[in-house]
Amino acid sequence: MVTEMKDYTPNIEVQKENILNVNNLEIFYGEKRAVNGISMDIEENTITALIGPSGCGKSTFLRSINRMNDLIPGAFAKGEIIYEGLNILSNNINVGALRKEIGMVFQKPNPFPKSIYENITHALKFSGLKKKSQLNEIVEESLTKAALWDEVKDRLHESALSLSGGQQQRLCIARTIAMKPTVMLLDEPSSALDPISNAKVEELIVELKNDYSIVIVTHNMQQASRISDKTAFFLNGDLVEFDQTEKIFTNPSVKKTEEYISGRFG
Amino acid sequence: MRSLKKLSLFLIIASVMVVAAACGGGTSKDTTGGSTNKGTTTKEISGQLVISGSTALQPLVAAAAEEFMNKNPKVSIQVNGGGSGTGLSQVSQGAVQIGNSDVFAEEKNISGLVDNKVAVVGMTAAVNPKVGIKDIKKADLIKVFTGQIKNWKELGGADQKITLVNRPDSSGTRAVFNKFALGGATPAEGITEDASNTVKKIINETPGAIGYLAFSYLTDNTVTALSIDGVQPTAENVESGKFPVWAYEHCYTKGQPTDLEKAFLDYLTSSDVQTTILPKQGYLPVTKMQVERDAKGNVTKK
Amino acid sequence: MNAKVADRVATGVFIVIAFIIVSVLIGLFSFILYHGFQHVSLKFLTTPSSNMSAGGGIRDQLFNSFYVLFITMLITVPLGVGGGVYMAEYARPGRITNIIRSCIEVLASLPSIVIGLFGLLMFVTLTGWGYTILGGALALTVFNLPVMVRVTEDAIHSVPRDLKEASLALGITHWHTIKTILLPSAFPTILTGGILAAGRVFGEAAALLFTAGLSTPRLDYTDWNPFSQISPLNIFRPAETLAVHIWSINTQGLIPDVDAVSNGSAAVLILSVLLFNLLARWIGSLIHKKVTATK
Amino acid sequence: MTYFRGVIFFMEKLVPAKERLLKSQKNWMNGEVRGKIIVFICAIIMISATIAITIFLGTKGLQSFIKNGVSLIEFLTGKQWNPSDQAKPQYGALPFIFGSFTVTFLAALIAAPLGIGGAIFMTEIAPSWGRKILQPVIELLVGIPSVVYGFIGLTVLVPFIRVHFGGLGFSLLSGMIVLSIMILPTITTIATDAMSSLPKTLREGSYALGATRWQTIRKVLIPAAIPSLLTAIVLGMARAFGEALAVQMVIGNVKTMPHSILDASGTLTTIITLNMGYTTFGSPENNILWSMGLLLLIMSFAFILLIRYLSSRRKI
Repeated sequence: MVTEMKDYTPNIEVQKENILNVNNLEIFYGEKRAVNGISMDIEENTITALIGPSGCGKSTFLRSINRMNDLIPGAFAKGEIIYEGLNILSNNINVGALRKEIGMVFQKPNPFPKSIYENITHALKFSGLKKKSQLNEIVEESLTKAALWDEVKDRLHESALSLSGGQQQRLCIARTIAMKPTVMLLDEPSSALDPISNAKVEELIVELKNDYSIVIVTHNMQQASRISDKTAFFLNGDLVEFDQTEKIFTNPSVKKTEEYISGRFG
Repeated sequence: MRSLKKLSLFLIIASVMVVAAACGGGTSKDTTGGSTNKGTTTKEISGQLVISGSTALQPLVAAAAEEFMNKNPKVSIQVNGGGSGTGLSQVSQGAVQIGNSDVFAEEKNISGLVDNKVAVVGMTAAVNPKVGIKDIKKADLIKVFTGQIKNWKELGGADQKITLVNRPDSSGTRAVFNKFALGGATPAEGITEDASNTVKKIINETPGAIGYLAFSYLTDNTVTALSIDGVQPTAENVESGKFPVWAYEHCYTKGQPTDLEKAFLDYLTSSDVQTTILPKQGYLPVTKMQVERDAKGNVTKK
Repeated sequence: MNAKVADRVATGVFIVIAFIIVSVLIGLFSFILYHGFQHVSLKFLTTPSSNMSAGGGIRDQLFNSFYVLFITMLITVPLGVGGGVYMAEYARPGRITNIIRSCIEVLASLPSIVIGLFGLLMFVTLTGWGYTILGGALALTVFNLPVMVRVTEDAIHSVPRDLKEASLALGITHWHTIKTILLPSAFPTILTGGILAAGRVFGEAAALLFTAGLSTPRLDYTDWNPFSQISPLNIFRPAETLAVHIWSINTQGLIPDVDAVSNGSAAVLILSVLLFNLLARWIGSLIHKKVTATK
Repeated sequence: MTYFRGVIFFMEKLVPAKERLLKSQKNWMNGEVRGKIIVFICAIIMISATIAITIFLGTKGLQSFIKNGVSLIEFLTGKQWNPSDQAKPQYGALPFIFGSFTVTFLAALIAAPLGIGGAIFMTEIAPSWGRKILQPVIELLVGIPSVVYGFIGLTVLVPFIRVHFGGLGFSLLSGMIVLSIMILPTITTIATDAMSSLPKTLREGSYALGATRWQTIRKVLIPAAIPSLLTAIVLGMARAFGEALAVQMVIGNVKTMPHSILDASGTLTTIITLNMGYTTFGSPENNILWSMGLLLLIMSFAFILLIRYLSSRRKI
């Protein structure tokens, strides 16, 4: 395991490749435009934080990356998000396959009302993985990566709903890890948790950076500055500023960003 | 996962049933026609018979069918209700083999059916016991039912307002009663109930109520059966033709009855049924009638 | 001060209303059970009914009631759940959805006698089946289906949206999500609703009068071949159910013990409905526990 | 990390993006489309059932006007009903139409306050234990077969009314009481749903202003829920309008217009059940019964339209 990440300092020296290219992305809810033509590149093995006041379009943007907006009647997107050379907004994308590679963890822990074990294996089985030994391996591996294994290894077949909120959220992360995605989208993953669980989840996210590209939406400015490498500030559907986290929090180039970060509005 | 399998299983079963339904409907009819035609001279009768129609006649035919099936174990007879009109319609459409009816098919403007009279049902006016009248003149009966007499005291009974209990317009019982007890007069408006037991209950519970019932419902004293013009409503008086309010119960077939139908109809008119099951249910044996009546209501001595 | 008095009075009125509703039910139940229980015995339940003599039971009618219900549910449940899934998950707001929803509402509010008439025309006359269990079950399906659809739709809507999103976000397809996440989570609610609907089907008479008929052929309970004429399992035989039996003996029955039999039947019917209710609650909570806790 | 990669399932990643991520024929096979088709068929069945019923009843019900030459005006406004008269049949169904409407409205008049009151009791007065008691009570009331209602009406209610109110006992009043009990569960259930789906903030806001519970209910909650409550009443009325067996036993089924609530009356449904069995298919007196069935169907549609109108108002 990589350990030099522990000190929470963004590693900026290494040149990283872009995993996602967002070009002129617009998202509409019916008549209303929620995201106004944004363009940004998301690097691999990086934590990208999206910040901004409520309703600024950051969650909408996040959900468009794995097409979760498809669920909302009347929502549609223009522009492109390029992943592996393909525009994932296009109609001929197999959304199921896409979501396996671009996983998502939600604000509220949402484990299935099944056992802990089944929570992890459910999607694997659907993907055609049936062998018990392989499933067992992946369950242990992903729970270990989600720092949950020690807490639950003796009760894998108990209901996931018997876990605490923080444990549930880590289970949800484990569930996503088990699919071995390339990108993980986190939608305020720790905002519904108590401070201790929050700390654990944050620690976990930083850990995960080594294997995945992470995009995280957060309301918590400290969190963004603590864990992210790059930060994007959204306002009223516009991408106001996108830069290294250090720069955004110490020396933003746009005035609005500074005002928001210093807590003048939001 | 499992629930989906169940779901699809259900769907399959449902569709199989629909298919089976289509086939089943067809085959069952075939066996009826085929087997009955074949078994010409052999004593053993087999096959299936579907009967529907008059709810009043249903218990009798059902009881007889039960006996008949006991004697001929290979025969299966289904007796359904539905009402005389349904029975007549279904037999003329060929949906059933025998249609039971309280009325002549001619009265319902249906022709082409063969009439088999299996029983006679006598009926008379019945009043609430507290009315205190046991005999009524036909003329008075008409006045009561047409609303010209409104209180029982006019006829020497208790001081009670008269409440009429009618049958529905299309009821055979009503038609017979109007024709032979009321001389064709149209009764005034009153409570209308179709069911004999309900009518009986209403007459029993409502002070001053009068209605009409078949003899089979007049076995106890919860209601008082009226004599008309001094003639008591008894089986003997109907048989001799003295008591005019009665009707045939018909079993109609489409065309001449087939062997099985004939065997069953013969059984219905055999002394077995006519002297045992019939009287138990309050019907009068058709075989003992000394008078005959045709569809137009003309009565002739036998 | 006045407002407070009014508040007290209103509260009193509402309590009285609740009291009236409860006492109506208690009154009805005790009336039926008091009059009926004197006649309910094992013999009553296991003797075939009689057309003319006293002492008949309700064996066939009881069996028919359950069998008709069973066949009805066999048809209704998959169709209703499927329809409910469609309405909850696939239906997009628009004209077709509007039409379907109107159809469900119309079906739900159809008088049972109209359904009976339709059944008579369609399943009795047109198909040439005559009075059959299947015809009765199909007619009952017509009025049970909208209930089942509504129950399923509500049940699926009450499953937290999060669960669906979680499943979809893992790359699981919509249909598989419905199968493995939504339906299992909604199952207790669907089951409870289904059993309650079954109670209504169980007591239905008007629609069955015209479709399943008023008679039952001689049955041989040892004959399990569903195509045999005398088998109780044959779905192409007429069948008088308990509710229809109550109606028919009360209207035309010649047996001397009409009151006894009909009161007894009514008591059995009510008890069955009560049983359905308790069962619905019990199984519902049991499954709820089982689903949320360990499997 | 190493064995993680070893799992064949994850080898998928080595396949080019185009083959992994683009839709292919396989999607058609994986049940997604099949599932959608299955449930859509279920929905289609409901449409076809409705259409079939409408067509069947429509063709049957219109025959008396087309084939038998009955005048629609006479059917809807005539007061003389005598379809089996051979010489001069009369087809005035107004008394039954009037009877159906009257008994339905009267039943709603009793059942609506009781049902809504019960709903408020369950949601506002005693949300914890009130619901626990009333909910099963309501569900059990649904389960009592209409035949049983009718019979209790006939044995208990009719004599009671005759003795205490006069008249025959067979009356609009009896019909209305029996029906109101029968539709009570419908109204209560829907009204309860309506009340409990009101946002909590409404109550809290009102209580915060110092309003009493009754003021909150009357001034805030009922006005907010009124379209849904009306829907509940209309659905109850739809059920009352179509009820046959129970009403038939207690209402008297006369062919004349009732003049008081204690008069016997007739309804569309009772005339159908009374006469259907006696008439032969295709005869004018049978066809006119189907016309009445069609009228019941049209009323169902009308009730639905009314509910539609009410729920469209709810959104405003």
